[in-house]
Amino acid sequence: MIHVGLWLPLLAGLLLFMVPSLGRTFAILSAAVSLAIAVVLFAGYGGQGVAYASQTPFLPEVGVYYAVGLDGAGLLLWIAVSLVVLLGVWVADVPVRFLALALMMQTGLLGIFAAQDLVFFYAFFEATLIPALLMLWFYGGGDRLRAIYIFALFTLVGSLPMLASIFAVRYLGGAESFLYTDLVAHPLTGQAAALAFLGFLVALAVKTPLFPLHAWLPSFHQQNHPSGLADAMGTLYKVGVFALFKWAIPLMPEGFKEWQGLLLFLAAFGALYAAWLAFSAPDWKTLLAYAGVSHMGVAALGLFSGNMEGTVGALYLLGASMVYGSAMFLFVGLVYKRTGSLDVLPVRGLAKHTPALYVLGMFLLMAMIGLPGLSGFPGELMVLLGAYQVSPWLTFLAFLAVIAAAAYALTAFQKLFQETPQAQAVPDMDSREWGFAAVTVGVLLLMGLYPKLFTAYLEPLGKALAALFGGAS
Amino acid sequence: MSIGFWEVLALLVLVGTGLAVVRLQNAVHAALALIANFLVVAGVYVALEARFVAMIQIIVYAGAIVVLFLFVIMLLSAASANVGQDLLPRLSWVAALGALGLACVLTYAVTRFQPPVDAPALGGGLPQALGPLLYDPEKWLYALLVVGFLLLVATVAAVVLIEPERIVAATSHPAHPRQDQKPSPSAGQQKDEKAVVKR
Amino acid sequence: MQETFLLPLIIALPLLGFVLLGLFGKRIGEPAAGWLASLLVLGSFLLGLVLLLQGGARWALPDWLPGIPFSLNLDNLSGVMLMVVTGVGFLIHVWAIGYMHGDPGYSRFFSYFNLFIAAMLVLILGDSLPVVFIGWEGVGLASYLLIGFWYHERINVDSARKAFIVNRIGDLGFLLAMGLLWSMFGTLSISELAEKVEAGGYSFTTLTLAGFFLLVGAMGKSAQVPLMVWLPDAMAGPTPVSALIHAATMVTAGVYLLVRHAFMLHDDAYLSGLIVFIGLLTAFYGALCSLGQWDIKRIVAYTTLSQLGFMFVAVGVGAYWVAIFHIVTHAFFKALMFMTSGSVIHALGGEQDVRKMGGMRKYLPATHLHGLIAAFASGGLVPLAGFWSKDAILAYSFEYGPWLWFLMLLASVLAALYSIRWYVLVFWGEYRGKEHPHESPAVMLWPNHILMGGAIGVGFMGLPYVIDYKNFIEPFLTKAIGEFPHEKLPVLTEWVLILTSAVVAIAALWWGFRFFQQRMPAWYKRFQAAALQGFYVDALYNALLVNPAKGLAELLFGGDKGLLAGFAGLGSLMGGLGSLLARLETGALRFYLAGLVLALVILVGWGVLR
Amino acid sequence: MIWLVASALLFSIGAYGALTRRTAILMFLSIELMLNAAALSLISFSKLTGSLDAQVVVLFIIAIAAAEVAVGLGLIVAIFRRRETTSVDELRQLRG
Repeated sequence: MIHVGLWLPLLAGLLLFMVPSLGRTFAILSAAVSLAIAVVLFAGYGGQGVAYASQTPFLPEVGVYYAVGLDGAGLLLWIAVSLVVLLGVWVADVPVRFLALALMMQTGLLGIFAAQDLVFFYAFFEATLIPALLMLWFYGGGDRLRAIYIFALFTLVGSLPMLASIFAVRYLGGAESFLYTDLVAHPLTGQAAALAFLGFLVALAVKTPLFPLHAWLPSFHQQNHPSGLADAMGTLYKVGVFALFKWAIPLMPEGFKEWQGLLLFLAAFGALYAAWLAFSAPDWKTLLAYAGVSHMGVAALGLFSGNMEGTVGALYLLGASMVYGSAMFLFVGLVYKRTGSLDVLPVRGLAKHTPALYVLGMFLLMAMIGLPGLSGFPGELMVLLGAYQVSPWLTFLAFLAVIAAAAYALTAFQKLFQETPQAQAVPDMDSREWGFAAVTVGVLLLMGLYPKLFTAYLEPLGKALAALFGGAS
Repeated sequence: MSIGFWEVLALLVLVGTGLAVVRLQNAVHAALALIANFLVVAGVYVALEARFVAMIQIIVYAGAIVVLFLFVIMLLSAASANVGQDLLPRLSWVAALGALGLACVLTYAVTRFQPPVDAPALGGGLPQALGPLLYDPEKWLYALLVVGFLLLVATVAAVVLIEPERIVAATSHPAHPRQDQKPSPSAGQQKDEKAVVKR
Repeated sequence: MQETFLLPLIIALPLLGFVLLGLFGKRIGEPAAGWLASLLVLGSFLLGLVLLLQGGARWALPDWLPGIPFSLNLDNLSGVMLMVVTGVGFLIHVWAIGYMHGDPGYSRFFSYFNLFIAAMLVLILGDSLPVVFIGWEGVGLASYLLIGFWYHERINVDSARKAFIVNRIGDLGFLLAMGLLWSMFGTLSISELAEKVEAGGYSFTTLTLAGFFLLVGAMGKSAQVPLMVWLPDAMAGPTPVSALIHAATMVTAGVYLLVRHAFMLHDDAYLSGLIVFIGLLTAFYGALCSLGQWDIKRIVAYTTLSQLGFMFVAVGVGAYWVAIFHIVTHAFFKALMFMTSGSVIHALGGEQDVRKMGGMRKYLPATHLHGLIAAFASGGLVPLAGFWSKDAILAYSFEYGPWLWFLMLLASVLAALYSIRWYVLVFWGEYRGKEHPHESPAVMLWPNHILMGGAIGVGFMGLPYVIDYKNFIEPFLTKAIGEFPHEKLPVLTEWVLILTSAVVAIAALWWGFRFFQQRMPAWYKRFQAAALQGFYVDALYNALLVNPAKGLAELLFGGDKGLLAGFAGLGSLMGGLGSLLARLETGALRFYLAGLVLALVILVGWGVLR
Repeated sequence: MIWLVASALLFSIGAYGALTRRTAILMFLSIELMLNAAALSLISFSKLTGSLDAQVVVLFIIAIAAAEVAVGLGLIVAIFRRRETTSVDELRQLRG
């Protein structure tokens, strides 16, 4: 089941790429089946440990196994990815080959969450880059070459130290293979751990993205296709927090301890910094890019707290932000379809013509700025509870972003929807967009009002992580 | 080994002819100075119990190689050292400094060499002494063969370099004559080349 | 106390209204949408009343988040608030059916209104702080939506945004309080916190800090100095919104929150002193500003500020039940005051400037009666509701310190003055406008009749002990808030205080009644000009906080581009190094040879000299 | 020992010539001088250490020098035919 779920999108994507006449329906079908498999996997999860584990020797001489499996965090993110891909291929107005690329990227993302072997994790982590680059390359905006250059530079340069660290972890740690279980049993210690952790950190901070390695993100989003599908996929690709949680910290707890203070500061400062300057963002994609940086700063703050609450909050916030962040990009794509521009500044007053779109936007916006009752809040709250135990001042710093978020989000929203309506009428949501809206709002509410659905599975993971540092909670 | 009159004289002549090689403006004179240098070196070889090598030095180096040089100089009418434009005029300073530095470093290096006190005699470096070494499979036989082969290759290479067109024409396969080309394009090219030479 | 799913149902009813009206509002149509919304609120009211009479209720969903239950608690304190919110809320809903008549966003309005009630109920009933926070931000959202209800006009949406952002400052305080309490006690359930605080074994100063964070939250929501700037601007919303949210219910949430956490405050002299100080400042600031306004709704908004200051003082001096008592009476008379204003605005076709009103007692007799009672209750005339609650605050202030009593007496003189100014400018003199005023329809009059009854009558459930030895509300509330022993004033002192405040109120009302009918003297005009601008606090904030923050945002944005350029520069640094090295590749053979020789010198030299 | 010094001096002189000579032929001559200096040092070492192997190596050096000269002069002639110059400064095609 898990193998089907993992590889189906890639196969469907390749098929669709070669036979574009299969059309959007095929992509939707594939994404829907993926989501169904995800839900079945979730429903069958026992609540403890790694489920659906399977392992086949791949290069047994060097200790590489094709090993996959899902724990609570992996499941949550697996579902989030499947859902967002379905929403994306459902609503985004893009060429069919674009959809195919999105499907291929889905496999890479799912693989990142499911991999139980470090080499396979790395392979998925890097392979996902290819469709992302291709989307930007084929369908990006006018200045895309520069964006590609920056994106590739950051990600590739960041990845190389991680590759070095991967080998360091295995060989210096003395594990028999690259399997997660093996590696965890032989954590790295001492100075080597600090250096190896730094190697992981560089790669993962780029993908978190953590200040100051977030700099590639705005140009990436600005230049991507205005439909928002590529941006949504890019949002899903922000797996740094997950990878830090799953690999970097458990394999090198001592290394993490070495950097913890700096990391906490960077995360908190980045959260405020990005939220603050999002206020000056000239267009919606830049704004959302910075909003994403800010949220991931909060999530990273939770993870770096190294206790149960912070970890649960970070993972939950990560999953939630994948949904609302991606949905927000897709929503902006819908706006672009109507206005032909993504600039924040001119007053458009869309609400008069598109009341339904207005309400959807309000929903997404409120979810994004962490309104309680919607998906962003439970994660933020848990992060707060965790981080406050470690550093009240940094928590204060990071959560100043709560104010800044309200400022940038509502200001931009006001220009787009409120004030004097523009003269020419634009159509309100059609039935396809209604479908997107209904599912999105439903999921946001579910995640906001009944977080127990997922946090119950995240809690043991958080406790295990806290136990690494002797935390009882 | 004492440093007597002849040693000093040989040293002076060596350095003097060496400087002549690198400084004389007429290439023919420089080549002749090189011959002189080589002959002195051959004499030194004899003094150093390397008589066979001295012979070879005279025959091959002074006799064949430098004569070849002279031949080419005269063939190309390139006796003057001052051809073209000196694009790197400041390089002569660097060269002087570099040579001086090299001389200091190398001299320092060789004077620190401590020879073994009881070095065995070399038997005058006669062919009788060298032959067994040269043809001993345990020693230098294979190297000798390789060098021989190298000489062959070099000979062929020299020929190919100097007469490329004719060789290419000769080796083109008789079963597949080139029909798409005009008669003897290589000949025409050759003519061009000759014209160039004449001009 | 019973475990019952009916408790979440109380919240679910208005929430259902929000969903139904939001999705199908246009189809439900005009009067039906309003009645549906009103009846759902009434349903909540009745359900809540039943549960309250049965002695309260609890409901919880354990481990909603790890270690945090989703728990609701209906005790006497939340019960009283529930009655006020749903009761007064129902009346305002009904009144709004008339007021919002013909508005294109009619059903949207009631949908938001129901959302507000639902969120407010979550706030009140929540027992776990995150649940309270859901309601806390939920009412903020509803307030934002309703202030900006007529979103085509920029001033409205700007005000809405301002309200939301300023409230978020308070929310940050709330969040930090949760973080601190969690790290101290490992629980966020209010009832468990109360037990743990009683049990002791923690740093007292840390608890003070937690209380301070809560206070910041309360200050944001209850518009206390220095976070009061959003409330006057919030009057950009429709009048029912001002009546319900920005007078009767939401703005009192901060007071409610503090009373809920009385166990943290009551023996913390620093924190209590701070609360008293903030309350006093707000009471005076609101009262003075109110005296300078010309917009009828802003007059009332500033009176609300002043009354909220009274409530804070009550909390600060430890009179928790009095604070709630004042919330109840204030809900009635201030809602009445707003709705009377609304009726006048309605009668004059949207005119809000009191300089174009006057003489309304002839045109709108019923509304005039409402206004009279509202002004008297607000001004503290014996024996209307406002008098009793304010008198209780004064009495407790006297216990705290006679100087505080004196200042509060001064504040209540101002309260009497602004109430009577509002009344005189609207209802007395000659009509100064051009519209043809018409009395409101029955659907708007009847809610006001009921509220008027409340403004007269509710005070009697909290009479001072010298009159009614065991009044109703004090023991009822203290059961939930907690019994905090305090010395009762001697009977004589109590009587003197009552009589003094009664006489002072009557005198102030009479003097104001005469004064505001004359031409204003010059000193008053100067004062009025400053008060009209809210004593320039807004301008000050803009200059000190808002504009620098915006500027910094611009600066940071530019800086971030520089950051990227820096990273790109790192790349081109390597490129530059490459092209520098490429220049070595001259193609000149002798140049290469020179390099060879130099390398030889260096390598051999290194080899022999080593 | 003096011959070692002589070989060092000759080698340096050859290097100087290789750098300063601008025609390919003379540059080549200088290189021959350097090669010869190396051979001289080998012979000296042979004498000092009493090993005949060095003399054998010198024979190889001479053989290889002959091969090198054959190819090198061939190259020079070929280049001269195409470019009509033996100046190395004008041969700058060897750059990327």
